[in-house]
Amino acid sequence: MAVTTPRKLDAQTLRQDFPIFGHPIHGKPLSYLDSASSSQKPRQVLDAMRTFYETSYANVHRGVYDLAERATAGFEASREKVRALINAPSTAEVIFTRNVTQGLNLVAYAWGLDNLGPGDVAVVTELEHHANFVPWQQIAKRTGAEFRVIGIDDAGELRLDGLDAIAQAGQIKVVAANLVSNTLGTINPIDRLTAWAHEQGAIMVVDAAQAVPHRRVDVQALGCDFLGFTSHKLCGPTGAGALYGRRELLERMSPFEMGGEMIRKVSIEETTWNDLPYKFEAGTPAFVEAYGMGVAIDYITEVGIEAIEEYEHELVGLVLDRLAELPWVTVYGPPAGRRAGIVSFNVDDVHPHDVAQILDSEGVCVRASHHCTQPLMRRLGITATARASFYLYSIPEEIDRLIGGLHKVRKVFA
Amino acid sequence: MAVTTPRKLDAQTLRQDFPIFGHPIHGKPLSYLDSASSSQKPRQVLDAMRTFYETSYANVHRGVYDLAERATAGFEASREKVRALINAPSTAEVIFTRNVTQGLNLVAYAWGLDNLGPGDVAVVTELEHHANFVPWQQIAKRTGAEFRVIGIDDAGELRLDGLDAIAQAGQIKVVAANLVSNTLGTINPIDRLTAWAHEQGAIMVVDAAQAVPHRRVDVQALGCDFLGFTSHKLCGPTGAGALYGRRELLERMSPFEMGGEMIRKVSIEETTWNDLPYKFEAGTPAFVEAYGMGVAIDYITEVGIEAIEEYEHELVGLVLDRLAELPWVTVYGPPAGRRAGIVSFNVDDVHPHDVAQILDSEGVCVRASHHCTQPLMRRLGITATARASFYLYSIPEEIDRLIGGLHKVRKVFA
Amino acid sequence: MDDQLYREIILDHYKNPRGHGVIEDADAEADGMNPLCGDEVSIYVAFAEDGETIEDVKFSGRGCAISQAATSMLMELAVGKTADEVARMPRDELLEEIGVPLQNNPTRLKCALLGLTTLKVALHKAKGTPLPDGLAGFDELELK
Amino acid sequence: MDDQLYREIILDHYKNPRGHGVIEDADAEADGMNPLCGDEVSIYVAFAEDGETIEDVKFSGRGCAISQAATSMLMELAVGKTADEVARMPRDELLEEIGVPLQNNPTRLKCALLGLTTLKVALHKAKGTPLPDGLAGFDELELK
Ligand SMILES: Cc1ncc(COP(=O)(O)O)c(C=O)c1O
Ligand SMILES: Cc1ncc(COP(=O)(O)O)c(C=O)c1O
Repeated sequence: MAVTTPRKLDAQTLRQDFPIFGHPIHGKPLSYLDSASSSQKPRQVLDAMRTFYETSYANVHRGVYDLAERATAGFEASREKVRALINAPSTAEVIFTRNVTQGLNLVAYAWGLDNLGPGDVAVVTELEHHANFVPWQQIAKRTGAEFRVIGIDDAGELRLDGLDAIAQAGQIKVVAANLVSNTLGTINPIDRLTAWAHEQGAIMVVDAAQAVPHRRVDVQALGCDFLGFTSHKLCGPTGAGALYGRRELLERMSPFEMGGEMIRKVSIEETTWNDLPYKFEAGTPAFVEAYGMGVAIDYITEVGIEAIEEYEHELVGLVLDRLAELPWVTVYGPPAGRRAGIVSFNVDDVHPHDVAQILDSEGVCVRASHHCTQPLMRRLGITATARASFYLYSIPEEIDRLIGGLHKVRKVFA
Repeated sequence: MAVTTPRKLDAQTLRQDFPIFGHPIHGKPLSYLDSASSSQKPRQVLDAMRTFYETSYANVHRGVYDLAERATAGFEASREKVRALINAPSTAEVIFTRNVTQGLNLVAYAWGLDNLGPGDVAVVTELEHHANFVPWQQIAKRTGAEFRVIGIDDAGELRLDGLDAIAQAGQIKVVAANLVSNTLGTINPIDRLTAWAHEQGAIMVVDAAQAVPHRRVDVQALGCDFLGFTSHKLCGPTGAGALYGRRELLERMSPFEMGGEMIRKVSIEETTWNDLPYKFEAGTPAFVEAYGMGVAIDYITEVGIEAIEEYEHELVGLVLDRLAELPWVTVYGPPAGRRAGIVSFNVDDVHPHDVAQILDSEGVCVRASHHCTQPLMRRLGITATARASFYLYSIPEEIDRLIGGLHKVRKVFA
Repeated sequence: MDDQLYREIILDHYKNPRGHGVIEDADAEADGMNPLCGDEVSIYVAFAEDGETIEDVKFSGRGCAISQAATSMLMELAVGKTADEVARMPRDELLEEIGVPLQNNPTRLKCALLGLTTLKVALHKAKGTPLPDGLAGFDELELK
Repeated sequence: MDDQLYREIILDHYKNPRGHGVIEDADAEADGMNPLCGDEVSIYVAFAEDGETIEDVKFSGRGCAISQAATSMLMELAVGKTADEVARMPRDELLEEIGVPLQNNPTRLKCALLGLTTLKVALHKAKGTPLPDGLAGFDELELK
């Protein structure tokens, strides 16, 4: 796999790895500012997956023949890449999932159904994506546990001074938080939340969907118990994701989905479970996708995770400066110094749908939505925002076109 | 999409659509006799997925801009293809899943947790794949329900005369069966099981993983309540599958996985669910895979589902005849007239692993395993079999090479 | 595309919505929501003495230009019609009235149809008639 | 490849397994299973008077040629060694003894190592020493 740039990130060159930028939108160059929703894919990933299907395809595991062994080797090599990326102690602690949503549901069901009950409390944050909010809310309800939410201040940052009050609600059993907010770009103090969770005897579940593709994430340094992310935001294919779980917990847990591969021995009377991580991978995995995710990990690693973080930091500073010049634009969330490459904003008197629609006519793709964070929207007193977000192929010209497009929005709705 | 053969199936020509057959194994032509485990993929599917990634990629739903609308349109068009393939009344009843295992777990959890309890009975068959066995066994255990198994006769066919005794065990609430056994190729009388299930007031859950790719399946004709299948056995990519569910049931059920897309409104106090089918699709779906599955459906439809069934029926007759000439081979399961294109067998005094290994050296891929049917293995008094299985690209020459390889097995172990 | 979408008439209805408001003690009433963006609309209907003819209809809530303009136009369309006529009004009738090309834009189509869907739900509930297929699911979900 | 795999010595051990049988009242004992095919093996150990040296070791169960031959060879390797030596025996030592190329064949590697893994579990359990990393999970799962 040949990635074009080694040291400092050169987005103009990297961009050429992404075929989609060769295709104009409404006759305009594509300005793709929706990477927080899903990233584009480099040729390297698409090529590798195609080659896998064309030369090494067979169902993984249980296959004695060479083709099946090669498929299995590709799949398992990807597991090691995930392990290395997030510095998990062992591949036994790396579970392939469909997306981060499935990983978080796995924890909520397989850990939550057996470990939550009346008197217990599940805690999430007001910044959570629904994927790390609704499962805890609903499993708490099913098991009779309490559900509490850590609030935010007006800059969109967690109010850790509210933790003591939350601890009064009962026995805190789980704290679930994202590392980076997908709506505001807030970078959350997971280390401090983890310390607090562990003081309470609770487990710490981290949604790193917006973090792993963009910054160094180390599960051992964080000290968390579970951490999930999703392939399609990381230059990888749809249909894949990964969940890290601490071995002691995974071993003690019931499985989640059940079927082939995750069993050791099935009889009419009872069933015993396979070793980790297979105990949590039921049925034929999305193994070509998991393999593709591994190739994507190679790609971003070769570009350099730190280089990506630094570059996106530059871009977000730039866009915040430019937006600050528009008095009719409201920006939500923390200052550039404390946020990832994500900016939510609104244009006075114009609905974000209309903003996104008019930007689209200029080839500029932004998301207009509640971004699956309705509790946060309510806290901000709005129902939706327009959101621009960056990745390693984003270029300053796209920000120019965004700003130009916003002027057009303003003109249409004058 | 151009499929080469329209009327009667011409496997030699179709085979050229599948790039993998251009790659020899150990210098021998690839004889791929493991399609029941997973099928190979035609160029048409691989091309279409690649084009999707290169020209129309963005996260589906919630996107106002053109790229997202195109991605959504591709994804939703695939839902309609699934609907038409299995003749579901409405696309609202077609849920995309990761694989059939996930679909069956969805039913076991989302229907089972709320509808099973002490005094109730979940019934499966002795022919089930673990994917339609273990979830029911375990959810029954979790809810205090009974778990019963419909036995088979020595030909590997269901003993419907045992149903009355099973009905004594309590209130039958769910009957789960596969349409075609992945180990023996038995074609089960789903219509009769469904009638019995409904007489008992139970729902009927059908695992059609081995049926939908190979024969006409019509959920309305079957009358079943749920039916699932998996893309990777149907010329489609890994990471996708579909579950049909009857609307009245889906509407009354709690959701399974929770997160983005499946909600209507989330607040700290409560959450309401999106319309069908989205209520059951949490997070970013494997939408490129779902799209690829749609292209695969186009492919097999153009080949002709009936033509596929007929052709595989010829092949299975041929291989059974050839195996019958080998007195040191034991074949399991029903006669050719009552089985799909799947044959499990064993060679006297040789373990199936060793059979598969030696066949591999001849480029012949068969599966050696319990095929995720351990209860069936125990019933047959064995731990594993070698299994040959066919698809639309299988050719009689592969059967010749299988038989040649078996003679070699015999020689090595003489 | 936006130039066709954001025609003068759409912007006019958006800025000056007809029938914006609340009817106290309405004969029919429903809340609708666009799960894509969280926008909500409430619709209120007052029948004439015959209990069939829509005498007054109003909406409240905020949303994008398309949803607001479409709902505003719908208010004008619905007044004077019978409940039955509106409950059976094909969506294309409204779309033609709006006159913007949404065929490649299913997301915005949902915006455009939010008002109509909510109005139909309100009428079916008031009349106790079963919700037709496309509206099933709105039943419990949409109504408080 | 099969020609290397199914060498004479493998077939000989398969057809005439050494140490096949059961030790009643064994000092150490464990059952192992290959989840890939459902094959099971049971291993029994009798210590010498010092309670450390393996005086006798036997196995029962059926399986493929690789697993049976490897376990049979292991029986010969283990006799006379101390429990500690065997518990720390690197898997490569056994693989060299078997002498078949399995590096591209992790599935069959599991077959080849089934006996060794089970023997190690038996010894660790008997001695009460914690199972090393690669064997964790076998603990409750493998032992009845
Ligand atoms: C009958 C049957 N059910 C279920 C499955 C599981 O399919 P998947 O692994 O794609 O979920 C299979 C295939 O392995 C099967 O043959
Ligand atoms: C913070 C966060 N969590 C969870 C998700 C859900 O990811 P997926 O849909 O891939 O499961 C997303 C993205 O949508 C996200 O940004």
